[in-house]
Amino acid sequence: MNLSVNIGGLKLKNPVITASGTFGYGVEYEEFLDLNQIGAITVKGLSQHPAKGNPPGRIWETPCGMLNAIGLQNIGIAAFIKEKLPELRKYDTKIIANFFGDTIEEYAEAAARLSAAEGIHALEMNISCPNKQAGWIAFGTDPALTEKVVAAARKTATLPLIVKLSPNVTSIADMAKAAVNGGADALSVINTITGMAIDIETRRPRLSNIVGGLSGPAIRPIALQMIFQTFKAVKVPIIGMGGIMTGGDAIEFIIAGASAVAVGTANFVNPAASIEILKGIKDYMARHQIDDINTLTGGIIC
Amino acid sequence: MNLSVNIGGLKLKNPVITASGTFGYGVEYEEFLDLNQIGAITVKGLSQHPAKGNPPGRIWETPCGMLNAIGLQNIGIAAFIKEKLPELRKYDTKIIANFFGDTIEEYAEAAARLSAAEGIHALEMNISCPNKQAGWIAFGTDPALTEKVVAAARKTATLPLIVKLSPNVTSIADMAKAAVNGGADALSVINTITGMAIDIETRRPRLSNIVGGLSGPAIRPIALQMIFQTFKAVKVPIIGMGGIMTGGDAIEFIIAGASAVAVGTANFVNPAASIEILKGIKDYMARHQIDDINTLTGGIIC
Amino acid sequence: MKYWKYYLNRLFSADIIRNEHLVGRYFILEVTPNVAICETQVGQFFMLRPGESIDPLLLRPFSLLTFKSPSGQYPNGTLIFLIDAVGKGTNILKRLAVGTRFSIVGPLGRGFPPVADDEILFVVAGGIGIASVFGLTSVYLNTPFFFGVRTANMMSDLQAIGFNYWGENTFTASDDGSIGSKGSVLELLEKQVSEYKRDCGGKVKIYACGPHAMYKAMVKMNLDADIYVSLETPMACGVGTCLGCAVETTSGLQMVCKDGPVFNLKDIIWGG
Amino acid sequence: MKYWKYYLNRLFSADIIRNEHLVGRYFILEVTPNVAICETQVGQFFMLRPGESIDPLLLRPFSLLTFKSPSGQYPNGTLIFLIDAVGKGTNILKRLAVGTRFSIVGPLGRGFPPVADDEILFVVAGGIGIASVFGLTSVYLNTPFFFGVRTANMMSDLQAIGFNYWGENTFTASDDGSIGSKGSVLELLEKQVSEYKRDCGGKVKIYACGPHAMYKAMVKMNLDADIYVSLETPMACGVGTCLGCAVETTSGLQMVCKDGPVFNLKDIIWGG
Ligand SMILES: Cc1cc2nc3c(=O)[nH]c(=O)nc-3n(C[C@H](O)[C@H](O)[C@H](O)COP(=O)(O)OP(=O)(O)OC[C@H]3O[C@@H](n4cnc5c(N)ncnc54)[C@H](O)[C@@H]3O)c2cc1C
Ligand SMILES: Cc1cc2nc3c(=O)[nH]c(=O)nc-3n(C[C@H](O)[C@H](O)[C@H](O)COP(=O)(O)OP(=O)(O)OC[C@H]3O[C@@H](n4cnc5c(N)ncnc54)[C@H](O)[C@@H]3O)c2cc1C
Ligand SMILES: Cc1cc2nc3c(=O)[nH]c(=O)nc-3n(C[C@H](O)[C@H](O)[C@H](O)COP(=O)(O)O)c2cc1C
Ligand SMILES: Cc1cc2nc3c(=O)[nH]c(=O)nc-3n(C[C@H](O)[C@H](O)[C@H](O)COP(=O)(O)O)c2cc1C
Ligand code: FES
Ligand code: FES
Repeated sequence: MNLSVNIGGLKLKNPVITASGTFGYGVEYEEFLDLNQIGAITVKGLSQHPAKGNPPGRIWETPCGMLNAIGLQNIGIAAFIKEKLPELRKYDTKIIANFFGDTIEEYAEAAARLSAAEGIHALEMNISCPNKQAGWIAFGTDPALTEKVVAAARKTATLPLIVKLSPNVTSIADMAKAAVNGGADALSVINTITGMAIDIETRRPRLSNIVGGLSGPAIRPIALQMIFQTFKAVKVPIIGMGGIMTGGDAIEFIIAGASAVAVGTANFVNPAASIEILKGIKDYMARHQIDDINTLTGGIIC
Repeated sequence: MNLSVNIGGLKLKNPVITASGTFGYGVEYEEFLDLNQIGAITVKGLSQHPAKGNPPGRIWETPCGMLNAIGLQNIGIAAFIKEKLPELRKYDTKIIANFFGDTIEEYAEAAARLSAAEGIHALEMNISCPNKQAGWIAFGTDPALTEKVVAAARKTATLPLIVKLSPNVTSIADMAKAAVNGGADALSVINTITGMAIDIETRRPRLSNIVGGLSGPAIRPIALQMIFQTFKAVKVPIIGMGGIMTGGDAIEFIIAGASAVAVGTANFVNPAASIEILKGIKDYMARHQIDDINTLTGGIIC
Repeated sequence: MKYWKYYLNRLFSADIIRNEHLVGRYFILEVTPNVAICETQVGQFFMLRPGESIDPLLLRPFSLLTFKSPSGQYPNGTLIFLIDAVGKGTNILKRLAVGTRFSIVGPLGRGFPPVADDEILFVVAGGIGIASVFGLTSVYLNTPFFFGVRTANMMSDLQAIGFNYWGENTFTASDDGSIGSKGSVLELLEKQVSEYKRDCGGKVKIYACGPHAMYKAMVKMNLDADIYVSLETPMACGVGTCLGCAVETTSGLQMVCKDGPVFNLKDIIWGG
Repeated sequence: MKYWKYYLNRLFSADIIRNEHLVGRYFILEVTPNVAICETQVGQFFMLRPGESIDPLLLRPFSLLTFKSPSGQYPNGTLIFLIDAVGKGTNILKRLAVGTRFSIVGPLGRGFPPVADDEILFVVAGGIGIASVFGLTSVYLNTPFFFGVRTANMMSDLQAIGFNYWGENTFTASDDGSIGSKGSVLELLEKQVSEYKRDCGGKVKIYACGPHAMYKAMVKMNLDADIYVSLETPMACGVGTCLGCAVETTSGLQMVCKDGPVFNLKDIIWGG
């Protein structure tokens, strides 16, 4: 049974990845599961300088989902490379460094610095966080700007460059094309969907940032549709994510067009979710006599 | 306690409306609840000619939600006016005629015909169904076209004109402004969100139309955020909808900026949902000593 | 448990008085409504809410197995459902405790039409399909009954809990031969229908409930009979408003929940 | 019920052996883990999954009330939680049947620091906050215990099920005066602290768990003591990765689940 996949040059032993921001810097989970079994770990979004993020009132549970407005709090690229990466190098898995900048230049610099660090195997460029200001959000919603910022990072990056798309757009296909035109080797689809919740007793928003990003099973049908549209629009491999809780869900994403899947919110519900999902994928392949997971990608019969 | 609201000229005795497509032509529910208690009934989307809709495989349940791709099946404006409207006139409630066309002309003609019928109190223009072809979808996603089609219907309509917006856009604020520029007296926010589901055993989509519209509590945080953005962008009243199940949910939408709420999928879970929601609104007002529901609209404290 | 407080006709709350797990996935759910409910035809169905959570969200349709008339203990009678725990919602129902109050919508749809005096009725049940047609055995006493099961378990289960329609007019078949003849119950049906036609020549009605594959097989058999079958599609509203449960028929799309679930087999256009 | 199969340290399945409903909303949940679990400090917490549905989705944090050592019957001991059924998740937990197997993550976070020999400890519990600090009474025997409740019910409940720390060192107050003195337990605390200071002059530590309003009131009291409190915020991961449970402190944002839930009161910056 072949489970290995190639995500735009990033070779994984299996298609299960942990999603950025839901698995810390990876090492936090070593006592919950065997990290060597995971296809890849995507670390929390990194920026040039450490970022404090938003004030408290950062998460809220919603029907079959949750809102977050962490605000991209992170220890910064330097501290990550110095403190976390050496720990991660001990594991036989691949490390994807998720990163963002506030300007095109910052994106390009971050891509360069992370490419130079030993033990990082691919870069995931976050242009799609719903908790940032309007100006920033244009990176992920205006195709022309998307192409420009991706091209800038592409120039400095020496590792496979994955671009993470925002679902908060009229046409995910247009955004996917823009990212690929800019030089993306692969796409991550989707980031969280903008949402909010209000405490009716106080009339205040549940999140200090007012709006936040919706994740979890609630968004799965939306994510699946976007992966399907992206698969039709571009040729690069897709990492599918958004509400995957079980091996069956992962298979659904693969059939819609994903070459690999990322597990996000499910890690909070069950710290060992990624390994159970991998097991579910294998069970399905055995039951359906599928020898190579790659043959299932985009295998939807319409 | 004042519950009456004015939605762009449409006066309702209370702010609870049943959403189009989830309450049939109204009369089907007379044995489940007292229709006289509802603020208004929005009927299933009507077109010039009867429409057959999509083949079977039209609905599918998802986490805290459901997908539908009915494809706007309806008996046509003429049959509605002849067969259903006389029945509806017996009730002391307001009737909102939801309608759509395939061309700008059809929209204008439908608006004229429905305006002339006795017993209809307002028009809701559907430019936002996710189950139609790409060309049609532009009515609800391209602001210039939105303004144009709304203006055409505005010219022929003699009743309050409510425009129902699509959530499948980058900026709901831009769409709201376009509809208002076209002459909308009020806005309905939101229609369903595009989604899909796949049967992993057969690899076939669950819906014959492949994609469909997601509704129910899963989408509530997304809907709420869009109402909040719309309220900031335009001055016309908003009918808020998307996953409202309880009186508390309705209050959340009103605080975010809605002047009235529409109850959709909840009708399927409990045919008397709209009346329970109305009761919940009254309980909240009593508990918080709110004399007039209108004072709560947009009352979020940020 | 929260429940609805409106009792206009077909929306009521009911209390579980029995939740009996049979061998395998089947269970019997017996509930007593808190109001007098409408009379139910065999083949009609009720929508049950699977727990009070919003996931799973939608109500689930189930045929009425039998109705027990009002008694001193249960002034509104009791409704008995026979359910196969196939998925999320049915498994939640299976775990509900006796005493749980929950919401029901129904009876809904159109049941099996009456059988005329000059007609003979053959009843066919495939597996859990028995839930929908079982009621016919008390309306049409001793009517020939064809029951196909995967294995013997279910038969003995039903007998054990007091369903005794297994007289000489009952023809059974099982996939594994563990009860009745081995193979499809349709072969038994075909034989009996043609024998009846040959010996008596009268008009034959067949009322069937089972997997859709069984109906397709019946179409192919070209039986000389008027066949009515009960269809299953996913449902949201159950009352004809969402237009979700459409099925293709010779007279256009029809709604299973409102125009059915019982249809004349010859009117159905089978897709895929 | 589905449960996790990984037993690397702090992720385990457990079986419910007691689910006892007290008067009002409180209930006692006693579970026995299926593996030997890590040693727990007083003030640490566990994340419990409220049922197997995906709504509610997230695990819920609960302090350990007490741990019962391994016995022949329960080779991995038992964990006892005292829970207030305030919302969706806690009400689901309240209905779980004895025998239900479910998933737990923990122990998590940092508990109350050790008390030095030259210090005296005053323990303060506001309502359900007792769940987090009760364990201190078996580590620091006869330590003064201040318990504020809304009404007498809860006290008698706890006594009824065998918690007997109501000796002469216990000071109680209730909102309605139905037990102990009427009013805030903090007034009793303030009096005892200043008497102790006056009479003995030693260092005082106060460990408290209760509503955040209680902590804010304590800040205002300016007690001459080193005060540690257990904070509550919504949590997703419980292990420091989602960064959702942040709280403002004098040394920047800290995570309640990892840096806490026990913090030095003077380090907390109270918002709105
Ligand atoms: C008119 C009618 C009468 C029925 N009578 C009975 C009965 O007496 N006993 C019995 O055991 N079953 C009966 N069924 C089938 C029963 O409704 C389904 O098995 C049940 O809805 C499955 O729900 P689930 O959550 O366990 O499964 P899931 O697979 O988790 O359900 C997912 C979704 O698909 C729908 N669905 C799945 N299978 C079916 C199906 N076969 N028919 C309709 N919807 C389905 C569910 O309602 C739900 O919306 C009947 C169906 C219909 C339409
Ligand atoms: C470290 C810690 C220890 C705790 N120990 C106990 C205990 O021993 N006994 C006990 O009864 N309660 C305890 N709580 C509070 C308990 O976690 C909440 O009451 C519970 O999460 C409410 O869940 P719900 O689904 O019933 O409420 P809902 O209001 O439906 O929950 C909605 C969301 O808000 C969160 N939430 C609501 N209230 C709280 C709260 N006070 N703290 C944290 N999250 C909250 C829920 O976890 C959920 O994500 C503790 C909380 C923390 C942080
Ligand atoms: C608490 C939280 C923090 C997140 N932080 C990041 C981040 O730093 N960078 C990023 O690209 N995505 C981030 N995401 C998005 C996830 O990686 C993922 O795209 C999204 O949650 C959808 O997947 P899910 O439904 O499986 O969680 C975050 C999500 C959550 C819930
Ligand atoms: C089965 C179904 C059919 C619908 N048909 C229509 C329609 O004909 N016209 C329309 O404008 N909206 C239609 N809608 C959208 C609803 O009116 C509503 O905007 C949406 O479902 C969100 O609200 P909810 O989550 O409360 O259902 C339909 C929704 C459903 C679920
Ligand atoms: S289930 Fe809604 S129309 Fe049949
Ligand atoms: S709950 Fe996730 S960091 Fe604390």
